[in-house]
Amino acid sequence: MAAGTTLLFYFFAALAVLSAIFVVTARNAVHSAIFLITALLATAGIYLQLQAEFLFAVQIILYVGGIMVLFIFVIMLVNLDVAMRQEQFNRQWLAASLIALALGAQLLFAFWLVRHQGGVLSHAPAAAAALQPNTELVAQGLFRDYVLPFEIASILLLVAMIGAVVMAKRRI
Amino acid sequence: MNFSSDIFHAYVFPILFAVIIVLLLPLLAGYIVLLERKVMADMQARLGPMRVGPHGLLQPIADAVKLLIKEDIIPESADKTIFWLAPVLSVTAAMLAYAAIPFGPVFQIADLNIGLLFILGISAMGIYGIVLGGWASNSHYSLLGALRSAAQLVSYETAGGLALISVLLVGGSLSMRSLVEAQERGGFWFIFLVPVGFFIYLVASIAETNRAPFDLPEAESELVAGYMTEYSGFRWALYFLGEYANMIVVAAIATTLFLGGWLRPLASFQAHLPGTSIELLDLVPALLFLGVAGYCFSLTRKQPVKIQEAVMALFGFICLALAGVLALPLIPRFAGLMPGIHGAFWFLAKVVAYLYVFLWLRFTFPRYRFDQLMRLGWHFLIPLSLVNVLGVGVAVVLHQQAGWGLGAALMVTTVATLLVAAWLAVADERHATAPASMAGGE
Amino acid sequence: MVPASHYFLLSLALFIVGVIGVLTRRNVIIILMSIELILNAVNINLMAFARLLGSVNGQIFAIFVITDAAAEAAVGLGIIIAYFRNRETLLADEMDLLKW
Amino acid sequence: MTPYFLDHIWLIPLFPLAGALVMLLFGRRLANSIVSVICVGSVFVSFVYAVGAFFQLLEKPAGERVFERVLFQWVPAGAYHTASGALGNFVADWGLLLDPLSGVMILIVTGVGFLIHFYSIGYMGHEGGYYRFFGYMNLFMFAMLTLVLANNLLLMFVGWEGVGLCSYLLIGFYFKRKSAADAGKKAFIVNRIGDAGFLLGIFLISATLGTLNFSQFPAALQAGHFEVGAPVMTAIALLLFVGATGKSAQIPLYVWLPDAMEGPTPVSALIHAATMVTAGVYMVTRTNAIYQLSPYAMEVVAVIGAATAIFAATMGLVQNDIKKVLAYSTISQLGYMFLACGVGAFAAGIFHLMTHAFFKALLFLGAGSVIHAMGGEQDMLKMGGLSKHIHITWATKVLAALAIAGVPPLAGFFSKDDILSKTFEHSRGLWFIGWVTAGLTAFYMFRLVFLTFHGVERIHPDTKAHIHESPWTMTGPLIVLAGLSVVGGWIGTPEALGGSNRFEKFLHPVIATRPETGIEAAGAASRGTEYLLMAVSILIALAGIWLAWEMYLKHIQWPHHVARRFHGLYELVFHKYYVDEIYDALFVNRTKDLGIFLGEFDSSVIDGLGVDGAGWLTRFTSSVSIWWDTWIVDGSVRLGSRLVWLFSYPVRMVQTGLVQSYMLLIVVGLVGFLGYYWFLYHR
Repeated sequence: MAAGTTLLFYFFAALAVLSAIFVVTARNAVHSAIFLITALLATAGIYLQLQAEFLFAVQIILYVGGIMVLFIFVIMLVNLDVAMRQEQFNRQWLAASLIALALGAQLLFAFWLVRHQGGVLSHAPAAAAALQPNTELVAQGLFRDYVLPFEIASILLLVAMIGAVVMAKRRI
Repeated sequence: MNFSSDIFHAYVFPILFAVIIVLLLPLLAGYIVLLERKVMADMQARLGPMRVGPHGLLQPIADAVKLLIKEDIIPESADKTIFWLAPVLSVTAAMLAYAAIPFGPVFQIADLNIGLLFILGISAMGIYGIVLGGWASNSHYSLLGALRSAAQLVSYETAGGLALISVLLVGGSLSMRSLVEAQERGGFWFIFLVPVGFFIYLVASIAETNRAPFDLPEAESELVAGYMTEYSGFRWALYFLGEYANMIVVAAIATTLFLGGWLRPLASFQAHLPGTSIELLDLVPALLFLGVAGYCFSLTRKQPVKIQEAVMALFGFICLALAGVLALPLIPRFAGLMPGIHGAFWFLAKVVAYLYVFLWLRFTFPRYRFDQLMRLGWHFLIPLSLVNVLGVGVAVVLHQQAGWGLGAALMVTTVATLLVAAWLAVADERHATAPASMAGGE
Repeated sequence: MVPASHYFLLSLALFIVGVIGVLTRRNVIIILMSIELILNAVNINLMAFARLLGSVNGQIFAIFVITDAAAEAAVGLGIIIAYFRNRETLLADEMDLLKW
Repeated sequence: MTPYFLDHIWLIPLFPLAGALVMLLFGRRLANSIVSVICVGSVFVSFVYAVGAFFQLLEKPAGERVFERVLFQWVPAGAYHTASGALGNFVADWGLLLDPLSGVMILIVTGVGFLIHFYSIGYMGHEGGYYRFFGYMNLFMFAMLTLVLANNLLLMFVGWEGVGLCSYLLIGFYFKRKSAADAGKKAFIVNRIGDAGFLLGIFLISATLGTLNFSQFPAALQAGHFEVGAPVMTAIALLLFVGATGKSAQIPLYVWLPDAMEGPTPVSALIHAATMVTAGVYMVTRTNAIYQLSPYAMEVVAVIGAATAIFAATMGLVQNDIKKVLAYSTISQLGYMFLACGVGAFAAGIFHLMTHAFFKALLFLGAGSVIHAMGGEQDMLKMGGLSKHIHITWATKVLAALAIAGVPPLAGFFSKDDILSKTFEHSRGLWFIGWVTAGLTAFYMFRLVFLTFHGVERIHPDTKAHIHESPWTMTGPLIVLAGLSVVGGWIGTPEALGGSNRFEKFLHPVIATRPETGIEAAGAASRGTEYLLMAVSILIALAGIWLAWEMYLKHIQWPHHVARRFHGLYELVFHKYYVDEIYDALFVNRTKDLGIFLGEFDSSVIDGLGVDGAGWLTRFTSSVSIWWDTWIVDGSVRLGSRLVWLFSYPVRMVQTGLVQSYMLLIVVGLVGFLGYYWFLYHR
């Protein structure tokens, strides 16, 4: 069973990374959106495998069911067959990817260092039951310890909603 | 997921059950179609399908065969992959949802502790089937239909989800099973506790499944067949299957959350068969199927053709067998099977009843205009559901902190919510002249 | 059992891919999607730490991150629609009005 | 308790003022009828008040027939030391003084003024600016009454200037005609010369006597212990007389009066015959107390008066313009009045002023009626034989001519005879001049009458067409004035003719001749000489009339013979002795030259050197600063900007405006910092 979960993780991880790469490289925006959905689902699976069922559900409902629908919506609104024929990468793509890879290398180095000196990464993971029952814990944390950030986040959403309406509407 | 040590319960049984569902679902969908046509015919004072099989009882199979052997056309300018992917997506989404639906205390693939959220999320992914299909077929009808349905689903998901949340507040859990158990404990189905929530969810579920009177994405008069215009044959069948599977899913959700799941109606009614420990109400399922079987046999003689008679008789025997299965737990030796079998029966009965309401509404109401649809969603249902959630929350607080009876508190808040609903309706009427502000994708 | 560092490597990979997408793609919508990728990488990180330390805070912060992502998507897409309506283009390197 | 009219004497000048204000403020919107009602009415009302006040003054015993009323203090008191060291207290009140002298004057002014206003209704009926005309006329009435009723010299000067202003306005009434405008300016300027003298006189008086109130003069003179012939008195008298010559058109300042005939005829009648021009006589009489102290000044007055009289008379002989003739006769008659004042017969002067007002107004109005009939024609050579057409005008005209010629028992006889007899007592020479003048007067007056009304008609045919008698509004005043010129003189019949010279007695309290001046002695002459003088003057008057008859009715060619015979003399007289030309040559052109010179100086020196020089200097300095600004200041600024541009080149390259490039820079920075961190970490 542990083997199964491990397998699951690597499957999801591979799926996520591959589809992420496709997101970046796909020529058609719809395709990259679909790949992004796949990546998100894989991430959701990893959440599940990380004992975060609530986040799993939230990921699927919000990201997959909400945000991505929005994306696809917009992609369909703005016709892209023109954009598809254009050059997809800008002039700085080579330098940019090199720099990004350099950043990745540095972060890898950081990981290596941390592990090497027995940082937090080398600790044994906490007991599986520590995060159960997940939803209740999240709810308590959200509404007890982090209620103020929660409200602020709701305000942020409201503002974003109004802003989106104002911008996208032809005439207010 | 809660990990069980028992290998059977963890792996074998769920997989088995899942296979059964996947196999049965098309058949079920087909017969729901038949039911629909029959009901429609009945309401319109005609006979409906009568040829294929007695009373058209074999019509679904005929349709399925026809669809499977039809030529499958892919438009030239379509995006092949996605065109191929879309129907599969919608069906997959629909079927995944069954994983968390409890067909009775036993028949459940997995009792997720976030079951409801899981179902919501998975069914939400059904949108992609529609949207991508509409986009991929590269036709205006399809695209417009897809955008319409996307807008419609997104806007009604909100209302429906909020309605469900009002139930969750009362039930205090996300797992379907524990929700049903809460109703069992409480002795009240939540439909009686949160009627407003049930109403909202009814409307929202109709809209989510693109059924009349909200079937704009496939409004023949405007968009030919909406997002399915370019589809034919097997893919079209998949869409069809997905749609009906979705209907069953929402019906199942409604059943579980509002109608007490597998619970027997009048659970507290105790009347034993004299001399035995058998409750009278437990006889009802068996007797029902016995009656149906008798009806079938009575019809057998009237069939014009031999083969028809044979099929009729076959159906009679099937009903007889079902009656036997349902009667089995009445025997004290097999009393252990009672909850599973009868729960499944009651659950399916309720589902069918809910679906019957769907059909009924479909044949009763004219189709909405798109702006009307959006206005109903955004100007009426969503505010109402928000108010409803608020009211239920207040009631729960009163129940837990102030020690009110839950029923009483909910009654008060429900009345308040209904007043708000009336006010909203009036305001919406006054607003109706203005053009719809959320005209979706157009 | 999966070593914790693998989660971080995964999130690192996603992050880098997202960064590359943000830096190189011309299509604004795809840039936004790459940003979503980055956020997901962050979320994975948070989850992993939550699991590692057995504290739910990470997940809560992930929720905030998702909220932020939703808001950002809404506003960003609104901006894109408005911009497309005015300029008939979606290419990031044609939007150089920031200079003035 | 003062009687009503005396109490309300201040209303007399006020009515015309009100009328004037109404006219000048909204006369434009008023109909002619309303205008006439308001203006003529206002003058009539003040005439009624004047009569009332006069008779209430008569009721008083002869001793204290003085009524003084101070309306308000005009110029507040200021204490100062007079030249004689006495403490003077200068106060100028807005005060009205009613005594026999001013009483007579207001009667003349308002009465004659009312008649002329009435006459103007008809005469000005067809003229434009009706309301303007009457507004000015009423304003003049106000000014004149102020002048007459003033109780001090300063207020009198106000009226003095006011009448000057109105005279200017009315002479230039037809301001579209350049000659009229020029005449107005001429009158104004010439009057300024006189007024300067008058003003100086006023200063000197206040400096000497410490007061300007007429009623305080005697007391102040007593206090000052001025003996007869004191030089300061002479100076004062002469200065005042300069003003008088200006206003009353005496040599050398008479030149404006003939040109003043450019104004409408009623104006000439009212201002330049009856009232304003006599202001000088009135002023001299008013200040007689000072004159009596300076025999030398009196002498000057008398001589100038006599000279003016004969001088103007000779000029009147040859004028062909009917109004010009009357103008010169006015000048000569004014000369008579000054002659009277000069010889100390102030009462006689005022007497002649009154009678002259009557018949000269009548003459002018008659001339106006003639001009009206002739449709604007003023040249007598184009008239003749009008007596057949306009009888009333003819009759009144003849009466007036007889009156001015001094034929008994008409008004002119008494007053002129009074003056001549007084002059005879004083000096034979002056009497002879006056006597000759009388003859000349008779001659040119009847020359006017004969040329206008008798003899052959020299009228242009189409003007002859519409010759008609004037409307009653014009003939009415003519008749009234004719009656006055007949009976006007009888109030002053001398003892010699059984009369008792009531007029002189009435005026006596004002004109208190003082014993030490020796003028009193001239008062009583023997009856014999008086009769003789009367006879002689009547004789020369008749001789003048006869000569006119001979020359202009019987032997029409005589004048031409005379003109040819004494050609030079004729020319000289005809051109008014070239006085205007002389004045032009002496003063006017010199003034113009001065102006030109000053203009030259201004343009060349002040503008050229000062202004242009300053401008050049400014331009020069500014050009220098421009150079500095362009090359040093701006140059440095541009240099700075160039440097900034140069050094900012790489930064500018970075600032592309593309979000992605910025993000790339951010990542680069991140990488850099991390690398730096690792670098530090490894050491």
